[in-house]
Amino acid sequence: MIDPYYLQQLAIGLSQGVIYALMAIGFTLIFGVLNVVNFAHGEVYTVGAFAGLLLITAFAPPFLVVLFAVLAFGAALGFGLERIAFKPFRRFSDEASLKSRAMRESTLMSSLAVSIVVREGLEIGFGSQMQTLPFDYLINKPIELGPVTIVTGDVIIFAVAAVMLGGLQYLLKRTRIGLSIRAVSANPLGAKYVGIDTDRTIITTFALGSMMGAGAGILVGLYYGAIFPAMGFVPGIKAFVAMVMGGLSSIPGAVVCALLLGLSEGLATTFISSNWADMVAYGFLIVTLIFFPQGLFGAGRERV
Amino acid sequence: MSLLEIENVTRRFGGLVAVDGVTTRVEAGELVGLIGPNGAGKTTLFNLISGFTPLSAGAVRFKGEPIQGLKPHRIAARGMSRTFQNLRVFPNMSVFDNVSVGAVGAMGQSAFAAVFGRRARADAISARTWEALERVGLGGVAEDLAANLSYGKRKYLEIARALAMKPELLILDEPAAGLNDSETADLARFIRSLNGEGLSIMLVEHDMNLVMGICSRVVVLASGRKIADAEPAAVRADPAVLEAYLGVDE
Amino acid sequence: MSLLEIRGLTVAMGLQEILHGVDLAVPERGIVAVLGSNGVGKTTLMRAISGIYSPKAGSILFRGEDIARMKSHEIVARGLLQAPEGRQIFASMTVLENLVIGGGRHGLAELDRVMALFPVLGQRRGQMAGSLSGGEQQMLCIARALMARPSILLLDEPSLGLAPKVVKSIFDLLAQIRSEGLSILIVEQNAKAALRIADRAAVMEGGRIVIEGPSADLAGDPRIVEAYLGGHVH
Amino acid sequence: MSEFVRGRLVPLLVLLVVFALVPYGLAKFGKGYFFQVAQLVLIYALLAVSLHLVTGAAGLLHLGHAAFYGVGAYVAALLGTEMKLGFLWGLPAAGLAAAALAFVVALPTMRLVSIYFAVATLAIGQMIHTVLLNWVAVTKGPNGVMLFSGITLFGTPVKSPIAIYFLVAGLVALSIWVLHRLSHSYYGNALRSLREDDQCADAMGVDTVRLKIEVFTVSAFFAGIAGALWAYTTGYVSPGDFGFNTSILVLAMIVVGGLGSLPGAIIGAALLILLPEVLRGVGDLRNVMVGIVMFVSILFLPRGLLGEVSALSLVRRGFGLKWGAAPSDREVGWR
Amino acid sequence: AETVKLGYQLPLTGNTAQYGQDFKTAAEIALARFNASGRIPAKVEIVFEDSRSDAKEGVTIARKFVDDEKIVGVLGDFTSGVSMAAAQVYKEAGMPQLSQTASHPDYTKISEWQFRNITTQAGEGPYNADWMVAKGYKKVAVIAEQTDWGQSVTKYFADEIAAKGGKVVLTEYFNRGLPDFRSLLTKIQREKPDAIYTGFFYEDAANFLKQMKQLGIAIPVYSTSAAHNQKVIELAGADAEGLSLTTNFLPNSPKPEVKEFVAEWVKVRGAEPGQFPAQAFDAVNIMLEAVVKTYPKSTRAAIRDALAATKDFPGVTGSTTFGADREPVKQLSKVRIVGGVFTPVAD
Ligand SMILES: Nc1ncnc2c1ncn2[C@@H]1O[C@H](COP(=O)(O)OP(=O)(O)OP(=O)(O)O)[C@@H](O)[C@H]1O
Ligand SMILES: Nc1ncnc2c1ncn2[C@@H]1O[C@H](COP(=O)(O)OP(=O)(O)OP(=O)(O)O)[C@@H](O)[C@H]1O
Ligand SMILES: [Mg+2]
Ligand SMILES: [Mg+2]
Repeated sequence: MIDPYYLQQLAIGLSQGVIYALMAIGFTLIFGVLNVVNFAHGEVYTVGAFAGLLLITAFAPPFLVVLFAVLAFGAALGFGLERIAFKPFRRFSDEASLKSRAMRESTLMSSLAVSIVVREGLEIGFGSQMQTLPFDYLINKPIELGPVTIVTGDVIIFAVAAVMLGGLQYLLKRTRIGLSIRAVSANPLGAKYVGIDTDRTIITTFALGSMMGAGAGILVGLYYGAIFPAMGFVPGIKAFVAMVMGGLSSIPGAVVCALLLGLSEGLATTFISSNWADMVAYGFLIVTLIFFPQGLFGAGRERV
Repeated sequence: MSLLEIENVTRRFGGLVAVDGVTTRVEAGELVGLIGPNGAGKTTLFNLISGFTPLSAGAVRFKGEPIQGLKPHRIAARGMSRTFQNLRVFPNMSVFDNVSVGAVGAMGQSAFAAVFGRRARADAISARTWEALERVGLGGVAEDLAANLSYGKRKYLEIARALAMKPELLILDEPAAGLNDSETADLARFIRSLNGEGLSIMLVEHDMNLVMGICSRVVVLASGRKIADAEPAAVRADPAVLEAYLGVDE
Repeated sequence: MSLLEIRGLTVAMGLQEILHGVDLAVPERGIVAVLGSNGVGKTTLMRAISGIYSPKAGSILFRGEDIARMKSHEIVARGLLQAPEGRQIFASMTVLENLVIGGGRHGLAELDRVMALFPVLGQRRGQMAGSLSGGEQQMLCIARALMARPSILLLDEPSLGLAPKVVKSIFDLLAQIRSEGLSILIVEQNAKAALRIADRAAVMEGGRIVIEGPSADLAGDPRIVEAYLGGHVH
Repeated sequence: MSEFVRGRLVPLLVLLVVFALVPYGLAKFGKGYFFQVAQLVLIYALLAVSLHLVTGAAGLLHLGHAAFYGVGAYVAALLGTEMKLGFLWGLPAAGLAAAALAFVVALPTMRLVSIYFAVATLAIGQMIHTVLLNWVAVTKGPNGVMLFSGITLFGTPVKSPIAIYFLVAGLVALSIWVLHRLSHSYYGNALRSLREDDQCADAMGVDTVRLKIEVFTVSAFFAGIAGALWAYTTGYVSPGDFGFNTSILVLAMIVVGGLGSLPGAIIGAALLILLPEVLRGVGDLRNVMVGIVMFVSILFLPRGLLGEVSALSLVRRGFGLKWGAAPSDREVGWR
Repeated sequence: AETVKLGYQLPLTGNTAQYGQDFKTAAEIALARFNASGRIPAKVEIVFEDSRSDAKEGVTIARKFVDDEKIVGVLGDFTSGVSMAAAQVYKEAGMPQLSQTASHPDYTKISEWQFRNITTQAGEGPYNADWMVAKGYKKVAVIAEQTDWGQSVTKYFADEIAAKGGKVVLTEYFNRGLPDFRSLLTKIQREKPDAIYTGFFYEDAANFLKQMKQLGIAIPVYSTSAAHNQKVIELAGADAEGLSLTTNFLPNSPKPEVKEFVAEWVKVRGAEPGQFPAQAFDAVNIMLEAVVKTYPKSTRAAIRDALAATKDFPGVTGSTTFGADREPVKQLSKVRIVGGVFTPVAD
């Protein structure tokens, strides 16, 4: 029999991983369609949490209402974000621009700029401290599974992540809109020639991805009972890492890697020390990339 | 000793045998054509020779030395340069800079030399670049961004870049694609003049006028196998080639 | 009335004007070929028709409706499909997925017919499109356009990279689908073959149409023979 | 005339500002503040230009540059405090240590391409930062290192602000000159080919992996130099200054200035250091304003304030002079 | 008469802005009270500059303050890192600097111009250790945030507890803002310590305590004055119950100066102040006192000397005296969260 101590640590590592996964799903979806890193995804997560907070303090609706309202809000947020930070850069359709690094990284910077404005704005509006939440909304009631203790939030977040992943896989593999998303991601110009409304597809993807990001924000906010303007930063980076480790285009891959990342951090705390956990997680990433230069589930480079 | 010897070269992709035990060679000064139906394995064979795809089996020797397993840039440094079927110019660089990369690749330029080096080296690279540019007639657009060139000019740009390396063997993958008949005729003259200066050339082409008109020998692939290797006239008459590739004679 | 009628089309990239008032018409069930040497603006014209570039001036009437400033997907929805230069296939998706996407709302209705035209694609249906050979990709590109049951097909250098046998079968195919009611606008470097199947042809130079007329006339025009047919009539 | 204006005058003006106007202002107003800001601009300009080499020219998105800056700062500070080695030792040692570390981490990771490379550098940066923060025995961990000994050149202490400023400006100018030679030369062309299409560059005989390792190392060297300058001008280094945010700040500088453009990197550094200072007046909103200015500049000039193409032609005309071996009317080329 | 100017560098934006904003409010309360009192025939003005807890901004601000000849003394910064980077400038220029929070052991060693108004862990650590040993807790686990402050938390505590025959069974650091302490908690639990000594700020404290409850771990937790903030109770609710800590600020103390400060603070913020605002409030007042003592000859050097001579200054955090090393000597008291309030306790 394994020492329950290790079981408990595994469970904690996994629950950490599920949180990263929740964030990574939306992040990967958005990266997929435009092939640019959306630096503002962390802020969508944060704003989602703050929207939930405002809703709770103002109307105190039931939990599910909060969740769905935040999802809807997230979708709207994604729409706005795409319009402001990404769409303007698609006005250049000549080849030099399409293949230019400068143009690609400028989109990255526009999302960074938006994220700065949003985060600083939140700090001015709410202060940078953690916000207090009504305790009955928190999803952290302990559940004992034999020697292992988890909390309600672990179950909820796991369920939500599973539903998101399943739903998204179905959407991408089985539906027309999913096929369009993949087509735009593979070749945006080609997509125009086959009659895909690329703008709408991109906006839909942003709305979907941001919806998931905002949902993740409020869930994790309620899980830890901690909502503050900088909360999106760490999960944002971890989601980015998980996505790349998984091979960019594969959402299940990103999820698996997010779990691995969470686990490796948990194990690092167990066997080494909490402050070295990052070292282990990033070391793990580097080793993975040395052996799988295209991520664990990535496609190879195109042929010459 | 031949310039390039290809021996029993095979390449498999999963279950598909893209190149299947091909043996042939290119003599110094020769102009060899490589033809075959779409998907016959021509580009794959070029990738095998130039080091982009590892061999499943067989051997490739260049100037008598085995080159399989070498990185593309090592092979290029030995004097073999190539163009690509899907044009691959450097879009956000000027035409001049594009071509200079070939010269730099061949002549080498270290970080140290770039900072403290003498002017002579840069001048030599510059001269070589101009020479290649003038050779293909792109001198006038040297400062334009490559992305703004039309398709045809890009083809010449690729050739210029390869020429700037001063190769001994030039490998051209469908150089005439996208050119009209009179442009193709110009290209044919151009390739022949290159060959006349002693450059060995191997080219893939679907334009039979070009291939039959300038090649001294034609190799035919079909489904990865070599089905003919002879003078143009003989290939043109080969029933197997007619069947697999040419269809009814034009 | 012509199915597709282009009037005074002017296209500019940034400050540089590339097309200067192009007029061209494609009749119902007609094949029109556009010839011209490299860089005269043929592809630009094709892109403008498909809504990739938005023109600076002029109009493009399709069945009498001006599509010049429409989005590309609206244009495709009207049955105007293109097999573009550079192929623009979805490299990281399988051959079959490429065709499904090409089918649009028709889905896979046309699959059998298209597969019959390009049997290679049938053998490679599960392969990533990006790993196909150049010619196979070109076939996929044309096949993808056909999947959507176009009423007018725009082909930008369809014979590029194809073996002579396949080129021949493609031109045969064009003649055949025209007889089924399709119109075709084709840009082609293989002027001989293009003039053989086209009803009318136009020659572009420097962003303008300089000669336009029945293809038979053009095939005999000494200027054309000199410039595009390699200097001698076969 | 116009050629002269475009080519010679601009760099001359910049040098004039750096070496004459700013010191003059300092002497005249006696303000340490302007001088401090100018010094900061210089250090960040060096950081930005060294990142330009990797990310702008060679096109490798580098998200961990600040870590090498940190390594340089720590090496200089630790040598100064623990080994009592002065500035003249600390400066090159900082560069070399950062370069050596970059070389070691580059060996296994430089085969990576595009975003995989980016995330690997992110990880490397974070790992180095973690080590700086937690390896208490060597780096003193979160306590940071205090460097009491000021700058001493050949036994003479350099104490006055103006002297320190001239020293920093001189070193930065020299470093940027080296980076300029690397990026504006045929070597630079090879780097750019790597960015445009590494496989094709390979076919042209360019050893892409070696080139990547080389520029990564060189860039880290100059980041290390910048670190040493920071350590010596501040007197105290702590891990917080070398985190992900600093890497992103430097990246923002080169993108806003014009990715691929060396003068752009300098402009970007000046902008993003000066802007928050200029905006001090608007109070708490100032960082929101920085974000907005950044966004607007990117929106209207997505290729940056001074885009690569115009920067290249400016530099080429300016420093390139005539191309000896080329026909005399040709002006294109590098020297 | 001419106004006397003071500088205050502090993080007003960025992710430590909550602390800087608290300091600013405290300083404004102190200043308003002072200017209303008319103790000198001139107004005092404080120039606030935002450093974002960023060393390069901190140094720039320091230069700016030094340039302004009217500024005769500087308060801040928040973190030791920024305070110390700026201190180099103040040292060169001869500007008295009084930080309300910089706790790095070397901070005051930089030069005779650096002062601080925070009890260093050299005092607080042993005090806590003695307290715990007296309660019979001999096996102790220590965790602290990975900052210079956290380092000194563990160091001084461990030294004393070892001297008193106790034992530290586990020492571990974490990064400030760690969202999930459960791995760490499980690890602590495995060591079965009698008590846990913690070096964290109130937000980490709240998370730590909540997650401890979730895991059903019931081990007494001791902490420092940094966790003394109403927010702990707000954020952790009932889970904060039982947290013991040392402080030198008791908001419900009957002393008039405390009452006045708390009342003013509640007016502005709507809640009771914690330890840090109180420290800032005192720091500003100590500085103002130095201005009074030196007026009208309030030069930087005079202010420095006046600061150094501060003796038994009656602040809200108790009486303050600067030793020869420019460190404050302060009285600590013990409090525990009982029934949702910080309650002074004897043991
Ligand atoms: N990476 C790969 N994975 C799977 N199959 C591949 C791969 N590369 C090539 N093939 C297959 O190998 C065959 C040979 O391809 P190749 O590109 O060599 O043909 P080719 O003779 O150049 O044809 P074309 O004249 O059309 O360019 C093709 O059928 C292609 O689909
Ligand atoms: N983005 C652009 N900026 C500036 N000029 C451009 C741009 N795109 C194309 N051009 C120019 O427009 C002209 C027409 O290009 P286009 O691609 O339409 O030619 P084409 O007739 O299709 O030639 P080809 O036969 O080579 O395909 C060319 O001279 C090209 O250099
Ligand atoms: Mg091929
Ligand atoms: Mg074209």
